[in-house]
Amino acid sequence: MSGVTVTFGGLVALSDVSLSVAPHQVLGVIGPNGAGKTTLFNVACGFVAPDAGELRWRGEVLADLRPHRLAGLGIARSLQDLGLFDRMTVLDNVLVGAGRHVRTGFWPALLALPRHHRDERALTDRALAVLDELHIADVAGRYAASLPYPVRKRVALARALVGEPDLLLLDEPAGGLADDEMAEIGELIRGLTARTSVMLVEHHMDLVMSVCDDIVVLDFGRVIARGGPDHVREHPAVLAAYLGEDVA
Amino acid sequence: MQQLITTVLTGLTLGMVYAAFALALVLIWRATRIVNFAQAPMAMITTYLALVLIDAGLSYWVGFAVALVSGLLLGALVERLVVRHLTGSSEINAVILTLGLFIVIHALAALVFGSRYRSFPAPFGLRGFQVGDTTIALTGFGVFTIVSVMVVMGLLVLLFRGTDLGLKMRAAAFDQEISRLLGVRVGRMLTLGWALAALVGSLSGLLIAGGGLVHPSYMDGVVVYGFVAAVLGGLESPPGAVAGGLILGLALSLVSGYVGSELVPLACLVILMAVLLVRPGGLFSHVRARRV
Amino acid sequence: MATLADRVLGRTPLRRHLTLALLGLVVVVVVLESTGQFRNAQFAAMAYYGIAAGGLTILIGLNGQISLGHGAFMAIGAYTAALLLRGDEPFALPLVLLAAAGVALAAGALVGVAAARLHGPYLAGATLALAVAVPGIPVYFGEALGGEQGLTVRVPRIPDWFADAVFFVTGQDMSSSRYLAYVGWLCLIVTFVLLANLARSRVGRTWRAVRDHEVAAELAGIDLGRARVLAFVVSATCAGLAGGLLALSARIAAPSGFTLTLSLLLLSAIVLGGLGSLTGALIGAALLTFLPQLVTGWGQDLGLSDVRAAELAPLIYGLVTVLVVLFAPAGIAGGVLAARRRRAAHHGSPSARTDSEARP
Amino acid sequence: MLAVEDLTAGYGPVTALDGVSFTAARGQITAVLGANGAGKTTLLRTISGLVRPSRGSVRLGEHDLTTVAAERMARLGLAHVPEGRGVITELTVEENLRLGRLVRLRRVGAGDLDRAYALFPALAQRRRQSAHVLSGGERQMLVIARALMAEPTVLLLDEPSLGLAPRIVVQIFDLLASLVADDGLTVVLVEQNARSALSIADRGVVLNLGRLVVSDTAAALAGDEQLRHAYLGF
Amino acid sequence: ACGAGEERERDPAVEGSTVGITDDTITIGGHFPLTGVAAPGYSEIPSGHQAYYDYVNANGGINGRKIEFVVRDDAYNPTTTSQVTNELVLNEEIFAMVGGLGTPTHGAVVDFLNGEKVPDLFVSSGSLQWGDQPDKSPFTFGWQPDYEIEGKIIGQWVAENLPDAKVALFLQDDDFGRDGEKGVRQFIDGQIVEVQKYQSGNTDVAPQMAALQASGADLVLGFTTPSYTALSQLVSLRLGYQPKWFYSNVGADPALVGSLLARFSEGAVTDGTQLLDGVVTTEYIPGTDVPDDPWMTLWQKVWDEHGGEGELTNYRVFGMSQAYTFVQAMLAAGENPTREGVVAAIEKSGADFQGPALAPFRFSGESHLGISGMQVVEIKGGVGQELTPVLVTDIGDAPIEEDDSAAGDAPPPNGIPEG
Ligand SMILES: Nc1ncnc2c1ncn2[C@@H]1O[C@H](COP(=O)(O)OP(=O)(O)OP(=O)(O)O)[C@@H](O)[C@H]1O
Ligand SMILES: Nc1ncnc2c1ncn2[C@@H]1O[C@H](COP(=O)(O)OP(=O)(O)OP(=O)(O)O)[C@@H](O)[C@H]1O
Ligand SMILES: [Mg+2]
Ligand SMILES: [Mg+2]
Repeated sequence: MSGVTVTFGGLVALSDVSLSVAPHQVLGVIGPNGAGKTTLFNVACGFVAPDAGELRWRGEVLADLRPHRLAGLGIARSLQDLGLFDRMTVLDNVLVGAGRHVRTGFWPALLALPRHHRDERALTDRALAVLDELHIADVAGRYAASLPYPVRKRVALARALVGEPDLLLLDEPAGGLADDEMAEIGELIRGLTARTSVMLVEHHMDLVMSVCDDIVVLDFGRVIARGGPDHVREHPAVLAAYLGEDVA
Repeated sequence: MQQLITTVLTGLTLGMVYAAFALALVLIWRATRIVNFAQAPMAMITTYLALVLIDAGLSYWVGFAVALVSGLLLGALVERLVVRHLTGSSEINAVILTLGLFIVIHALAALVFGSRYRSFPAPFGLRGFQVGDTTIALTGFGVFTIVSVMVVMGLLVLLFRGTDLGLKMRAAAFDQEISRLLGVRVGRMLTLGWALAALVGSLSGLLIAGGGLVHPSYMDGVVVYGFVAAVLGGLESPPGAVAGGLILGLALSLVSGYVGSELVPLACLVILMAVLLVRPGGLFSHVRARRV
Repeated sequence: MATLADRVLGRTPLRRHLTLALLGLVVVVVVLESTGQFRNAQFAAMAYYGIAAGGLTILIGLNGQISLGHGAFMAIGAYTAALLLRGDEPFALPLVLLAAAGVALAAGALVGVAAARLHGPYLAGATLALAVAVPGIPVYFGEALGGEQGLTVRVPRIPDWFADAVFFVTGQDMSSSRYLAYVGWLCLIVTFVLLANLARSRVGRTWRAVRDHEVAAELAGIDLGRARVLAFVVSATCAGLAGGLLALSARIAAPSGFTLTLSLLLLSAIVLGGLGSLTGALIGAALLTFLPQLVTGWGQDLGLSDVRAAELAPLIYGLVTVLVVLFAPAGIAGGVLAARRRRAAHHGSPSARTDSEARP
Repeated sequence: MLAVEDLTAGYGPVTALDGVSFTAARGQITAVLGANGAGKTTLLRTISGLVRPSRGSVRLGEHDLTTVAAERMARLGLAHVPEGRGVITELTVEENLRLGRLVRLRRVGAGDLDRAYALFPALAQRRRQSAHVLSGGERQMLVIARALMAEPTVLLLDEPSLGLAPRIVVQIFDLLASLVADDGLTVVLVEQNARSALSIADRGVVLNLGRLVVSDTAAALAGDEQLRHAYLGF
Repeated sequence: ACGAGEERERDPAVEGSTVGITDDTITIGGHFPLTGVAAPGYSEIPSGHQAYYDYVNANGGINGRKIEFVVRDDAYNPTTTSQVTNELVLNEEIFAMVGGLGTPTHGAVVDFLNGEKVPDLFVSSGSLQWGDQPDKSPFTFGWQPDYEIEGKIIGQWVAENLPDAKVALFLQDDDFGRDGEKGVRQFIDGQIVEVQKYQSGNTDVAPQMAALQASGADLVLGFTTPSYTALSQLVSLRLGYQPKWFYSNVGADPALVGSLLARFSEGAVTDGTQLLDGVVTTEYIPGTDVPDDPWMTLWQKVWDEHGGEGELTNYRVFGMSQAYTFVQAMLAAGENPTREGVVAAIEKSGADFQGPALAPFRFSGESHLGISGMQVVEIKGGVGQELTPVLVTDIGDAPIEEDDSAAGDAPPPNGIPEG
């Protein structure tokens, strides 16, 4: 991602932001409210077309990115407000996320050909494995809406993970979680680096500092600092704009 | 030339009638997030009430006032007794509920008033104004229609833009729980929304009926065009409803006069689609870019 | 976790649906053979309402798009069938019905592409306009499409092999209304098997995902537009097939047969039956078919005049609609299901949603 | 003084709150703590009348609030910041704020809008825009500002720090502290982050599975290592 | 192989052509729009039928059999017509369909009724298709004058009396308007300067009227229903358009249209019929405007004795007149009527049926078309004044002739046709 600029009307939400995510690394994006973190994700997902700048993925320029093409590219994202499919079971929620691995199309589905059935089987196994990994396999048959908040968070994560993305964008994965839950999520994210890169937006500094390899700090749409956790933690601009003097 | 003038003028008057109905739909949509298909038979019933009184020898204006007041009451009643009990937020269920009401009220009216044509008086002349030796296709009642619709539109704009009451009504429509936490009497707001909308609906019923024929289905066509007018305008905005009504009335009148009346509904579809393809939220919608 | 149903009905969806279909077929044969011609004709009507309602259920229940205009697609199917059955050498019936579905499919694709961008009331408005616009077309092309009078349809000859086959199974001769009922129900069973396949498949899941959360669905790799258009096309195709059958049963395709009322009745029928389930669609179709006659009958038994008795049918239908929506918002099928579930499991998990969290 | 006595409430068959009693003294901050699903949100919702209790009572001073409808609470001086960004996204920022002050319209002028904007400058730039365009944190600010518009005497806050930058959290907590000190505001604060909540609270209440585990001074709770490990996660 | 389909042809069931007849009843049925947009007006026709049947039943019935008339609502929707006709034929087992109303609606069931060999008598519609091909639909009979001969008679009258008029047509956009136009054009093709059509259901006819006005036509021929007659009058008032008006019979019911217009005439006079003064139309049966006509006296008596709610209207007169013809046909079929027998009896003696119609029926083996003619009248003070004698003709290029064979017909004293 280089030189990305986004404006809404008169408001500059991102200005000339460049960053890159290294494989198997966790890149933290922090910054005050309204700094443009979610917008950054939106650019990366194709929800917002940048006014300037370009995106590259595995070396190739992504022109005219559309959100639904993302999964196919191996990029997954969790939403700031979960966005579960409430009237579907947990398993179905996760299966939707696994769509990338499906080969059969409309006609086999219409005729319920064995091919489609085999595909579904494989997908289901894959989804159950992920649910198992996140310790929520026991709620696979429940409706998403009926679950406690932390579990719902995990379902959202499972849905993003089941597509086996190479890049995972997490928008405030720990928001609303109690401290111990948060710690678990942190471990989980660390564990993910074995198979994917992660970009993480979060306001909980403990989590950010403990899981991120690299951190980019945004303020008013600009990058005001970047570097390792220790570097950022001490950075005066960051302290002033974001952390506040007496917290750290 | 005179044909064009006539067609345009009747189109405008007709458009105002659609606009009146559309305003009622906009009002109820803004106040309760429901598209009230039963608006038409509700207005029909109140118009019949007026007719009964006028038939009994009372003046037009007594009938007019009674229709409006009974519209207000009917709206409140329907909200209290029926719509209030709609559980779940599925938008389709609300649509079906109002359709069910549509059918019920319609059938009741046919049972009570019988299904035959009756003429409905107008308070002003039905002859076009005379300019020199040509007659302009604008009647006193037409002027009355235009003026009253503009007034209603203005009042609605004032209500929603300027007053706390309008703000409360809108808030109650969008999020009942938060509104309650902020001290908005949600139940009252919803009732008020229905009552006001039914009042405006009654007005549209009277305007459509004036100087024309009524029977239990006389508003059915207006449901379609009034709704389309409201959607054209964006459903949210009173000026949008009036603009939508005018566009529709004008276009349909021209199509009817110069192409063929059987294509009027098709023209309506084409116009609506053309507008919605460019602006999926209607003409007067504000853009909603942010999705995530 | 192999339930009893799994064991009896077969474990793959296909086997399951086929078994159910076969059961359904047996029931159909028994019912049609044991009832008179008039009931047969009613069942034929129920079949075409059922097919259209089934398609609409997929669209609204699974995909969350509202259509107030499916009568238009029925009209398209009906006119297609009528045109193909007109000549001196009418086309074979399966071909006619396929064509009816096919033309509606094309029309559905056209409308669907436009509709895919619209939401809620805007979509409702557009489809409403569609419902009133389409009947104007045959009037405009009066020469070819018969204008206001419509095209009359000749019921094709009953194929000998079919009549013979039924004769061997049941020992009864075939009347034309029974024949039409068979055709209708065969179509219904095939359609429902296909729809059930879709609903349980990845495609159905995609539709539901789009219904529940657009953004999340998009991020999961679903092309919203395509998914919507597909659902629209599928349901329009069903409506087209239903329209073809309707033309056969009613023996005419005329504009006045496809007024807005038809579209709205279809819509209310699926909500009454139970939104989102094919069983619900069938229940709704049965209501549409049988309720008016039943109620008019009551009215006349009560000694009402003809006109009043006739007004009674819409009155009762409207009341039923209002009551069901208020007191059984999940429809009749949903209500029954919920009651059964309540009785079955008291220890069940609450499915109510925490509204504070479901808010966008 | 807000007093809760034997409060029991639930959703259908689920009992989310089971016989909870505590008092939140005037001019104090009472922190309500507990794991996810402990019943904290339900407690606040029951106090403000959104959930009907099946047993128990809520009293504010000499008023019995138990059966008072939610929409009358605001007039009695109670404001509730709901969990999870309760802005009305279809309204503009300013309209949201105006909603907040409806209940005391007669008592004040227009200047208080400016106060809210001064508090959260991010909102000032967007006053005429639909709240829809706000970022997650900006929405949270808007909700808090809106609640303060009513100048309540009792403030119920459900996870106000959710999605807010640390600096803003500090700012808000400071503000709370000053309101409590200057105006005698009564605050009931639900927080996930027990540590920072206890750092500004006077008292703490810990819930677990709908039941009250302990109610004590904030300092005592923060000092109880066993309790912290078992219920507070730090 | 012996196909089941062929066997059906020989099925004895359909030979039970006394279906619907018992020793003391005759069950017949009809489909009418009792609800919906088309209900106003038309829903009154079956009540006219019913009143007359009640009257006949009270006076001994048809050869001792009482008539039971089963009415079904089709809401003017052909699909529903099809369903209720199934019900009438298969469930109610009617002997005959009588007076089924509407072209698209009845068009949906003609083949079925003929297939089931159910007499389909006296369709309430002036479309040609009920009668011009008796070999295709042997059981179907029309009743009222078809729109084409009405058009011819109107056309000839205009050609003879207003040869210089610039004529505009205002047509309902269906077979009513189309057949009428066809007839009119046989005579005054050259005089027609403008044709405008309206959709029934679309009540805004101002654009059409504006086009008529713009064409400069000074004579407007309207093939309209009464409500559209009223609407066209209202709109022309608004536009200041004052041509001479000629409405076809269907649309010119002076009592009804007058009452519809009553409120709109300004000034002191509130009698709406005033507005209709000078309007020309046609008549083929006596209506409520001539209460002293012997037929009207009979209808009034029948309605007073057996009618339901409401007053005697021309729709009800229409229904009674049809019912009269039906009773006549049953009597002509003899003591033991069968379905085939009735058809044969109408073909044989239908042309000689006496009745309220001003002109004789055209029934024969070759034609099942109904009343053969009408007279042109001008409305004065709400009453039709004869402008021509009764003119009869047939479809195609059959000449128009004067006819007084039915003149002076009076109902038999007991009000029931002679056998
Ligand atoms: N569609 C839009 N129209 C106008 N302004 C927008 C739009 N989308 C975002 N903004 C503005 O852009 C800025 C950046 O928003 P963004 O959501 O990226 O912030 P953020 O860094 O994620 O903040 P938070 O931490 O609070 O979630 C905000 O001030 C927001 O109001
Ligand atoms: N609308 C609802 N319907 C059914 N159960 C609910 C509902 N809301 C909450 N619950 C259940 O009630 C219990 C208490 O929930 P509550 O939201 O009060 O907990 P909380 O302490 O606020 O949790 P969190 O920290 O996640 O916000 C939980 O088990 C939850 O699943
Ligand atoms: Mg954000
Ligand atoms: Mg909570």
